[in-house]
Amino acid sequence: MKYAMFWGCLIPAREPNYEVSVRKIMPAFGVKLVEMEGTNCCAPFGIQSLDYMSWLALAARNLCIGEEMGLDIVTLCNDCYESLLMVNTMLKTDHELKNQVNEILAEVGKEYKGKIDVKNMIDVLYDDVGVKKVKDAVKKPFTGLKVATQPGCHLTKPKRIHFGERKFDAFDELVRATGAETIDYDRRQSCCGGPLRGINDELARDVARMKLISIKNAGAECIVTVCPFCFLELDMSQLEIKRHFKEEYNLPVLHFAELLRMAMGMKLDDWETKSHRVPLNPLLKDRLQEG
Amino acid sequence: MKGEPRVGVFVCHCGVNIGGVVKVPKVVKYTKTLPNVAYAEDNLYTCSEAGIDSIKDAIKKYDLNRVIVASCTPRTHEPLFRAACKEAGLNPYLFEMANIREQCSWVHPKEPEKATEKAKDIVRMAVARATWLEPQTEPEVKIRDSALVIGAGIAGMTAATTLANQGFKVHLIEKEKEIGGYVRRLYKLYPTMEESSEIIEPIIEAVKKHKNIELMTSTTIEEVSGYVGNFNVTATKKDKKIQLEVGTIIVACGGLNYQPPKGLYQYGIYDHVITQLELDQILKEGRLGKPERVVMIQCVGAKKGEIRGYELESFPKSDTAKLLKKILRAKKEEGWPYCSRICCMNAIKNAILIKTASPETDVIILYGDLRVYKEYEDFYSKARDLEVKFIKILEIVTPEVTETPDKKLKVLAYDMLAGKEAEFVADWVALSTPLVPHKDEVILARMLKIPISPDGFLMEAHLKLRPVDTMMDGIYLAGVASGPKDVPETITSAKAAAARAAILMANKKMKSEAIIAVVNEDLCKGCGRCEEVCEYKGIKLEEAEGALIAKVIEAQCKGCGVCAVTCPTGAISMQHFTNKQINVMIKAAIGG
Amino acid sequence: MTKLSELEPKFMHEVANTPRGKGILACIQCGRCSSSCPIARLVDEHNPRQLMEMIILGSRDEVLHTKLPWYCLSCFTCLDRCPQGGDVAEVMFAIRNLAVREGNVPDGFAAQAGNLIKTGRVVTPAMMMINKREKLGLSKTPSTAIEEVQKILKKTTLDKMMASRRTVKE
Amino acid sequence: MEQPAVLVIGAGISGIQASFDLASRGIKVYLVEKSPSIGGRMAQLDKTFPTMDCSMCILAPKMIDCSHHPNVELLTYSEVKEVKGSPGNFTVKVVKKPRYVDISKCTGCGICVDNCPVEVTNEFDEGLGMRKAIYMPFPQAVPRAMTIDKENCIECGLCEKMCEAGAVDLEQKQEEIELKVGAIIVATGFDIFDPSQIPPYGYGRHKDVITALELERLLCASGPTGGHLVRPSDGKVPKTIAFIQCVGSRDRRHGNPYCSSICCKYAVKDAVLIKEHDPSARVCIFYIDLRAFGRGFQEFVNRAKTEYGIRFIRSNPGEITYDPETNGLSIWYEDTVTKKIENLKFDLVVLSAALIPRKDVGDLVKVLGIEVDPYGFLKSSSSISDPVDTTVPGIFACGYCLGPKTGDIPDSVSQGSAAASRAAEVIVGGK
Repeated sequence: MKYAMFWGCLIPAREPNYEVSVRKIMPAFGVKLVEMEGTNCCAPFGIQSLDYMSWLALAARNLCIGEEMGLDIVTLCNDCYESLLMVNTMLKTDHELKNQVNEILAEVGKEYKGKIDVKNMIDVLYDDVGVKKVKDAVKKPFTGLKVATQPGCHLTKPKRIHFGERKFDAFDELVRATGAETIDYDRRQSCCGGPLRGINDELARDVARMKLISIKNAGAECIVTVCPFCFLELDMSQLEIKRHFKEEYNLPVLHFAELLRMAMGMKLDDWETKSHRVPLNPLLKDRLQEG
Repeated sequence: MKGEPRVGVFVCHCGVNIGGVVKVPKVVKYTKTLPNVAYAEDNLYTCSEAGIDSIKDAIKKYDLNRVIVASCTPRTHEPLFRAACKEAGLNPYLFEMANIREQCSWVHPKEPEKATEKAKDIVRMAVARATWLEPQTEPEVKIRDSALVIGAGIAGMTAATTLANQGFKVHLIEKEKEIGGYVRRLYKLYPTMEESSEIIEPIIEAVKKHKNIELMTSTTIEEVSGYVGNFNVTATKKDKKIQLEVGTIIVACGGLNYQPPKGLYQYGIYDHVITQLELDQILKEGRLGKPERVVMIQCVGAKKGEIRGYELESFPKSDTAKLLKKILRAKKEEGWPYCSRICCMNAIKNAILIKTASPETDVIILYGDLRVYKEYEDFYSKARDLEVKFIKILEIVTPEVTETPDKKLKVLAYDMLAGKEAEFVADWVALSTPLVPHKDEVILARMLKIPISPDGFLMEAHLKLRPVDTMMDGIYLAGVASGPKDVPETITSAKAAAARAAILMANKKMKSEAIIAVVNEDLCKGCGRCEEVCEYKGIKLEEAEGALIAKVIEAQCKGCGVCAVTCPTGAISMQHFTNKQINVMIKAAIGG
Repeated sequence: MTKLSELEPKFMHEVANTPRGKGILACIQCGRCSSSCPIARLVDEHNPRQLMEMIILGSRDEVLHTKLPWYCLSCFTCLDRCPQGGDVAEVMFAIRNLAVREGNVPDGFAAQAGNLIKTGRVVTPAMMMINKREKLGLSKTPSTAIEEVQKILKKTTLDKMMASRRTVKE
Repeated sequence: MEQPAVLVIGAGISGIQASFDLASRGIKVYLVEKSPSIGGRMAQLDKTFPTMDCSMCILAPKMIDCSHHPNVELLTYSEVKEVKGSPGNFTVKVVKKPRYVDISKCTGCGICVDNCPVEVTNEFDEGLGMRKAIYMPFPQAVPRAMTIDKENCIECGLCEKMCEAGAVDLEQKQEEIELKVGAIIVATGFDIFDPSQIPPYGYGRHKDVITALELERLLCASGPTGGHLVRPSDGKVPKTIAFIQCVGSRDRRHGNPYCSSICCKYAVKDAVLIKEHDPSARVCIFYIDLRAFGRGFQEFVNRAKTEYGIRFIRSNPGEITYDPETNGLSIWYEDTVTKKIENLKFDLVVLSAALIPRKDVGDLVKVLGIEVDPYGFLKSSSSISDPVDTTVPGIFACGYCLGPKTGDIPDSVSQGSAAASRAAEVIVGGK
């Protein structure tokens, strides 16, 4: 199974630990990630709000690179996934729109044909690899660990494009495959507040707080995310909330790749543990490299 | 009735309804001490098959010749228990119900002890009366297999064709010259937007051609007498008298579209303020052209006296003072207390017709509650897809319509959801008015002796389970006569009325209640006071051996007892409700 | 009291015909979107249902020239919760695109656009992160075709739109 | 030629009315009912709007009249397997599922139930109450006989031993009988939308979020709690109760774009009932459009507001969150008057869930060869002029299997009589 790896901009710029974990677990499942050269911004929520055609053109350009490589594109970040998937779906179905976009892409000598699919790491692990294989790869299961899953809005919504509730349950199944217990909490389907970072930080923090309250009420011990925005938001805002609202949640936030990596017996390096603002130990003490 | 009275008493828990308040076992224990009581028991639900079987077994085992069930109302359950007594070989009129639910447990939920005592009193009275009950035989009535259908609108015609198809002779009488009624004048019908002619012309053809249907147009009914199975109807067609003898009657007189009074929203003052029916006719004749904006106002003529509490309750204080002036005005408006269920759909139908004819026209519907029920939600979505604007206004603040200098209409309304008062300049203002009872419904009701319900339409026997029957056996209601309905509901109720009428006519005979007046001819002076007061003309003076004696027409008498009370010499008594029986009950009540 | 002159009756039509705005026609004003929107709970001005109502009513000026459309964080909760398929989030994007054409762009979004035009991406790594990646043996950050992005954005006139930006009326 | 009979499938109030009207006019009726007793959904209700009649009090007499009528042959716990032929002569194969109890002998005394060791949830109580493996769905069941639910029965034989009437027969086999009928009337009713498909409402996650039918069972005197309204989670009496309307109805996303027509009515009725049970309770109804269109219903709503002080809030709530300290639920909604997002605490939340087609309507439709409309309900040949005819001549339908075309009980009853008319036309008129 070979995929064109679209890292996006946030993971390389802010969360190398996510990239390291992904690179470590994928070979075990026979997944080969081929680097994509000369990609551009996937035009996430901010750019979509400015102009419709710019969004379609920028996203389509990345799709053309994938088509040239002849590989399906895999993304980790929900925003990239949402933008590329929606544009891919729209251009495949709406020929008149495809011609308009190709007219713009002609400026840079590219043409969108609609030959490939866009997948998220969760699609790869759930559909292509299969939960059974993931379960077999687990050496040290997290029995008893109460996990609140946060697949993220752009991975699961709008439901009409992302096959409805299936995505939520798929991610839960994958997390359960590592032995942990998934907790169903009230605001599982609502947003972490991430996209407002840089636009209105207090608001982003308050939205995150609503989610954290709900997770705490449901009795979860930690949060597992897919999207780097959710990771950053839920992790960083717990410190800001402690400062502003004097409320302690200490819910450690983990990328699913990190959770799976630890379940497969590997230990997190020291710099990776430090890049989590909410301390991972004492909850995951035996899974971390000492010192 | 030979032999000592042996009374069986069955006291019911009715689950919690009685048992939750009245100590039923105590009542049973007390009942056993009463005179003539041979057997007494209690059960959870006497109306269930278990209860029925225990009554039948007890009658045989204890050789009971009187049965009392102390439970709920005779209105729903007396026929059931009488049938049980009959199946056990006991005359059904040797049965008596003691209502310890509606008249006891339900009204005294807070005082169980007193309620239990009262239940004992009620049972004691019933036992006292039971000892004086006598067997009765129910008179049998012959039913003619012909029917009269009043009104040849879509309801009347459907009922007539349905009955005719089943081989019954039908006399279809229509007041107007033309048949087809209200629906025939309409342009298109929702939800399928079929032309009204596509629906109604085939039925009109069927009525005109059907050999079993005798159609009489421009005929009005003068008088209806007789009783179930033998109604004699006199009608006049252009001063020609017609006599008919029919077995059953179906009332399908339909309803009227409410004409708002002059001045309401300037109706009758500006000619571009019209009702939805008038708009429908304008669309039918294509006279609307391409207006710039049409505003429709819902619930015109509906009673807004009751201020919708919720709207005022949490209302921003700043606006309330300004709005109160309007609210008080709304309170004065008279109006119909019911929701006429078809006006929302009618407004949307007209809006869609306007938008398909001229998409540029801006159509705005001001509504309080949009009651687009059943599967018509798609129709509502279709209107929104055509960019019809639905704006929820605060109903208690009725919109104001004024004329602008350039002869257009200005509508001022408070848009509750945007929280602003908005003003629209419109070429036409359409008022959605309800369906209201026919003026001559009252006359028909008095003629047929069927009651009218508070909202002015004819009253059905039971709102839930007998929606097309009436209190009078043999008379049924079809269509809007018993309340606003849309076309599919009207057709369904017409077919239902036909089915109910067909039962009597198919059986050709029917047993009627035995509770009727009886004249003791020795005491009757022939004064005729009874004949005067009888509403149902069930008693008449007749020559008998040279003297005038009152004579009861058994099938026509409804057992109301007016004649018995009026009779100066006490010659008339009511079967099953003799003075003796009632006096004994009273003594038992006071005796304690 | 809103005079008719302040209302633009054709506004609903205009929004319905923008690429992502068709959902406005399905709205029945039930209120499910505004009561599930995480932002509406914290910011009183932001009320998706009332925004849709204003579009239907026609208050074009109030919608396109204020901060109203810019609170949404496109989490699509409203879109999934809308019983009539009213795609509220899509309509939000439609209004924002219309607002941008009218020159109404808040600073945060303009900064992202500026970054995109300059570096071809919205988030660019700090120097300190590039060195850290080196130390960890990770590849330098992925290569970006900056000229091609600029050519595309010139064609879609995004750069001109950003230039003609006016500050937003509070 | 002897007059052909009519087959009525489904013995809810609509099927009972159709059978009673046909039988009373001398036409033989075979009434087939899948569950052990006739009565249908109406038997599960406590009171009916707007007259507040107790549902069973007006239904029981009709059930007994219908089943005791000489022209009605009751086939309960049976299903229609195969239908062939044309209007005037259909041959129908009906499978009588084994009850393992001989109806003629069983007196319904209940000794077997007391001794049966197996206890399972009772579907009739919507899973809120329990029943034994040998059971009678409700006290007023017609026919008044027990049924053994073989899946849960451990065949200990206690019931057989204890039964004085010798009615238990564990070797009873499935019977197949063939009927000759002239017309068929389908009256199979509806199912309730499963609100767990809307996760933010927390149905299934929080025990105090219940559907309206579950509330009916709680309020009903023969219900699991004997008519006392208590919270399923901790058994306490709820002080604040909320109704949420249009859950699954008017919902394109869940495939039910129609309005189920009765939820506003039964919500107001239940609210009034709760206030009668406990006047100090605070009841709120969250609605979009209050569809009070039935006979006498607008007056009922006005009374609910003025006399009973029930609060109507014009907003469809977004989500329900659980507060562990107070074990209470808070409903997040927008108060469309003040335009603010508010949340109110409630002890009990009732979801007025949509009415959807029966799960197994698919195979009946295949057997009869009739078509369904886009929502999955039976399609009328013409929704205006022949509302009770299906697309196959000679086969008619009434009640909520026709979907939202049927409103409330009076509509079901009228359609029952109308279907009887149409069937009679085929039998008598030969049309």
